[in-house]
Amino acid sequence: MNPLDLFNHWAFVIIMMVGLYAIISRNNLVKKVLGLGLFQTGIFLMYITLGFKHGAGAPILQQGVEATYANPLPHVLILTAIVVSLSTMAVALAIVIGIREEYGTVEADEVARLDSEAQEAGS
Amino acid sequence: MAIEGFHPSFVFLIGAVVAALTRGKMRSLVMVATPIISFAFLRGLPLGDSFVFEIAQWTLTFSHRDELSWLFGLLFHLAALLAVIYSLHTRNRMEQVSALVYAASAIGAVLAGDLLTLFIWWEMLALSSTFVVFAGRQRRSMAIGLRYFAFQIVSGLCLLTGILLYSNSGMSLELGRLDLTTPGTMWILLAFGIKAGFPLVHTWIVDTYPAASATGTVFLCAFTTKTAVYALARCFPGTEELIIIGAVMTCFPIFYAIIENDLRKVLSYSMINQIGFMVVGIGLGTELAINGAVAHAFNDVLFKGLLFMSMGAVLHVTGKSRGTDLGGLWKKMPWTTGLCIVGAASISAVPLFSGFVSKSMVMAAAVEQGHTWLWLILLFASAGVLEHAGIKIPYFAFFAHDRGLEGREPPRNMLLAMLLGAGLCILIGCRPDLLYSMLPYNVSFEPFTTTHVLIQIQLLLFASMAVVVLMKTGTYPPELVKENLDVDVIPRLGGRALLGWLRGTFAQVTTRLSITVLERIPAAIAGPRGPGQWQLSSNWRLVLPGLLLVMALLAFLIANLYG
Amino acid sequence: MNDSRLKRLGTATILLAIVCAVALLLDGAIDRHLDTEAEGLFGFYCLYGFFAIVVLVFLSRILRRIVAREEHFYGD
Amino acid sequence: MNFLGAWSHHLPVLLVLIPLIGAVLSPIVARGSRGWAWAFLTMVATATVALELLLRIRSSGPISYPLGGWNLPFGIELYVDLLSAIIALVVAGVGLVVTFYARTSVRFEIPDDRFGFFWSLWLLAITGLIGIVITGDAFNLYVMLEISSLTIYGLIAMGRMRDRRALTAAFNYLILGSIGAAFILIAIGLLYSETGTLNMADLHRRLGAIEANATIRSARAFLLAGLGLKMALFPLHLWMPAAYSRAPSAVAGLLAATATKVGIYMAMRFFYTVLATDEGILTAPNVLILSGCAGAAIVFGSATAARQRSLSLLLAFSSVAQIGYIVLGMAIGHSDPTGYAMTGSILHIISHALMKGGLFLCAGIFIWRLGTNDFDQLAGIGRRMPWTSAAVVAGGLGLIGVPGTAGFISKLFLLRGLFESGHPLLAVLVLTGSVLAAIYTWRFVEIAYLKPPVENGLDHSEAPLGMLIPAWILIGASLVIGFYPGPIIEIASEAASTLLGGSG
Repeated sequence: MNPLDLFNHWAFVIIMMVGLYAIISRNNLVKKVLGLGLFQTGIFLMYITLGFKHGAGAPILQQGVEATYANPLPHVLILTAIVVSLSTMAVALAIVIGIREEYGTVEADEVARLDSEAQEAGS
Repeated sequence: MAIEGFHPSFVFLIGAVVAALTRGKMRSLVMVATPIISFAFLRGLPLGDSFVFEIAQWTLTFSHRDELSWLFGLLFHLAALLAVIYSLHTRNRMEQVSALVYAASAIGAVLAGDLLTLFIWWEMLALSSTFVVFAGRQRRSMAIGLRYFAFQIVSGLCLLTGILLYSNSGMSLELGRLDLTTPGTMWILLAFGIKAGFPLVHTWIVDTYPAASATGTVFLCAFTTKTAVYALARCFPGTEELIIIGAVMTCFPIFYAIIENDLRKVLSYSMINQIGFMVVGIGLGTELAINGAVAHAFNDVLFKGLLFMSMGAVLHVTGKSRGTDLGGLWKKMPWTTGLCIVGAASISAVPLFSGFVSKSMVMAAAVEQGHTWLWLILLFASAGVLEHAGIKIPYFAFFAHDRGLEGREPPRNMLLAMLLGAGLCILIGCRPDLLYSMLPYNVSFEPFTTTHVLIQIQLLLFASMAVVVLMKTGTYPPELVKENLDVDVIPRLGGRALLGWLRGTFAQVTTRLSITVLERIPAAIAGPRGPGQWQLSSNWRLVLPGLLLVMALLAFLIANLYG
Repeated sequence: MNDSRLKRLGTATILLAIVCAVALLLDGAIDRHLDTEAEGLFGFYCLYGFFAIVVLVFLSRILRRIVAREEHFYGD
Repeated sequence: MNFLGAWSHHLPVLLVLIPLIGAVLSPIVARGSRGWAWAFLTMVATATVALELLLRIRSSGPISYPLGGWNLPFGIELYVDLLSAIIALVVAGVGLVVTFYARTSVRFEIPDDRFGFFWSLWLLAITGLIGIVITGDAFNLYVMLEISSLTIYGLIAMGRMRDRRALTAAFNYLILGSIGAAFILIAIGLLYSETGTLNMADLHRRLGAIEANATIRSARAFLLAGLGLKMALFPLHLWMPAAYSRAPSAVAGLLAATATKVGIYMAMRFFYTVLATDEGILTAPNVLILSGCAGAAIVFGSATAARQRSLSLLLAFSSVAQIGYIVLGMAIGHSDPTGYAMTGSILHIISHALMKGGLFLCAGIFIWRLGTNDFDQLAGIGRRMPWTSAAVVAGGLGLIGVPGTAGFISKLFLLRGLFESGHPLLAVLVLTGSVLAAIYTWRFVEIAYLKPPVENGLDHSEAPLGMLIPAWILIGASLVIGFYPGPIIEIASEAASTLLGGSG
């Protein structure tokens, strides 16, 4: 088997890892959210790959034409997943806006510092 | 008067709820009425099993009435009534309510017909009595209450473990004789032993009872240990190991009792010693011995209750309970003094007082079985009882040096409770057949033979003589303000050392470690921070769980692909 | 034993001593029912009661040396 | 009880539709303070349907409901068996009680102009949670999971008015929760790639027909990790204490009672029906990891709870431990032929939902009164707020597992299961957990009843009935179960045997 046959799989794993790394390494909350988006995009790629078939076309049935066509279901599923991902990003960014309003920053370490300072002042 | 169709424990529980919602005279009325009404229901319980519930695979029998459970039920009702009367003057809602729940649990436990029901009440007993301890509201009662609670909870867990192991070996959970051959029954014995104050696990008795309030101790001394004695008599009669355990229990506390200063603590040691007699009786297992053990438990509740009540009265009036602080009160508290002496005479087994017959039964059973050494040990312990409970308690509290304490008779309800207790002690002492006709076995025992009376009098007289001689010669150990270490020194000091270590060295090391792992190493990896550089976010609240999630995934991948 | 020493002892003690003596003598007068050999000794219970307390007290004194600590030893 | 008439065969879909429609309409239909009434009515209807559904399933067996007229297994199926009905009723019932409570607490914790959104999110969260429970389609389950999760992130973030750290808690939970959900999505995708179906029953059938290969095994791993996070199984629980203690108190009550339970439901559904093939997901190494994590959760969670300085945090860490019990019963459930462990696990879902829900409501009452539930402010509160404090103690006794509480019944079954299946060591852990639970319950008793009251110039009188009654309904229900456990044990053991039977 040609390793390139698994190109899509490699790609989705790499995209996911890049996303995960962004989540873990970036200090900026917006960048973390972008990382999450990247992570989810990796999964979309995986799903779409599931429906892939060599030499297949769009699943449009025509009378009397025998054609191989790709499985449409993963595409349908991933449309839903994209909507979910979109909503996730929206909620995440809304929360980041809230954090910006309350803390005046979107840097994770700044927020953590402000929290611990408030805690020390409170106790 | 006998009413059928309701479980006595639930009368107490309802009484507790009503008592919690009422105040003043109304609550007093509820408190007194509860044991009386409940007793009518106790009499109405049918012989054998009733209140049987089927829950899933288990049968819960809430009432199993036979001679043994009836006698303890009666005893606990009596004790509850006396203790309630004794505590009528207090306005301590928490103590009074939890005391009623406590009595309910003890009665429920002796009426239980299977191990699981017993366990349920066992736990209730632990909880409610802890609240009685707390209601003492003394400075030290927090730490003491926690230690007490720990013992009681461990006892409950042992019981549960035992029950589960036992039922696992396919045995029915019905309450009956258990053979000490399987791990399950050993756990159950351990659970009973903790509550009965077996040596090494006895410390909670001497730790807790002196720390509760004057009224709380009267409740405490009646129920927990006697429930355990009942459970032992029910499940482990004739278990020979108990003879040795009981013999140890009769002896070692008397040494402590002699050197102990706090008179309520002396009584607590005395309690272990008396339970020792009962445990020996149960271990001997003959009909006479069991009768003796049960009768002694009955008497012990009355006379030990009376002694605790008299010391409680002293504490109530003077605020003191230590030998070094007390003395010379007999002129100011003549009634209390007299009633205390009745209790002292009963516990010392003076003929015509209640302890005499029951203790003789246990000792006669020991002789009958040919346990001469055991008999000598019990005889030694009897002399010791006279010394610490019969002489020391009344002497140091009411006679000895007059310390010029302010004193007066305690409130009337306290005196009334003590009078009732003393009356019962003398009644049972003079008319033993009243009690002894109710015992589980029908064995004839003639206590008032000339021989028995004479030898008992000789023993008591010469023991008293020895005390007098030793006191006159100054050999008798004086009362000292000291803390006497018991076996709990090891866990207590060990626990404190552990706590200190956790707070000190351990905390330092872990703090340093976590700083290193969470901050220094990442900082070293990251190098100087700046935009666009390779770095790890310092937002560990997110990064740490994220890393853990990835690690969990890897672990599961390995486990599934290569496991 | 002179007068002042008797007074120091107190009437109660003297009474106790007299009753003890009577009880001891009764031992010989009454035919006791015996369960064990030891009981057959003359005044067995008297001696046992007396010496039990003596032994008890002496052992307690030793125990006190071992276990007695200052109050508030546990720091409470 | 058939008052739904001709609609009655649509029960499963109604269970999702009612709260969904309620949620969509709530910002429009009822502006301002009427939002609560609308939400409450919606919840009453939902809970009624859930109850009806449970009764129906008990009498006539599981219900399958194909959505949109597509034939199975191609269309999306709603599948309700006894376990789903139980969990759905727990969600709807506790949801109803907490909605009642929220009327008072929300007014205090949420800005007025957000009420409409709040109730909308609230009902959507419940829609999602119920949806997870009654769906028979794996991908639909993921969608429902995300609906509930996204709304829950939003609800937690609404705690910002009281404590701005609610925002960071929500953010962290969002990131982690999304990764966890993504793992579940990957697992579903991998299973689909091997079987070509998404219907759970069909998945089970087809997986049984093929040999387990690397793809299926990886799917299991992703599923376990993802569900572990959603269940807040130690050590993946780190998002939970912050989220639960900073969310608005009504939200905390709802989440503590239902959200993690639904996570556990998903695990039960996947482990015992979908993936219950010959090799199964509960292989020796997986069970080892799961029960190890659960055991660690019991000990670590309880020990950490005992060290907390506020009631909310204490309760949150105690939840970590209690989830440990449930997962323990579930993980070893298949090796216990008598079904006790599984029954105990299901019972504990119910009893913990009631107790912890009630406890979080009490914690919320303290916040409502004092602005905080830190222990140093709660000193002596037992005298000033006797009913609230008594509820906390009663709930705490349930967490210990004292006889007479629901916690005792479930722990008893669990312990028996552990002994029956030959895991006495784990049973010791469970008992240790009880002792630790006694310690942290003790901490509250000590602070509330034995410390002298603290003077901080605040009003310390008892809470309004609007908050007290719901808290006591939940705690009281757990006590009632403790005293009359018969019917609930029967239902739970039936559900357990259905679940265990599904693997054969």
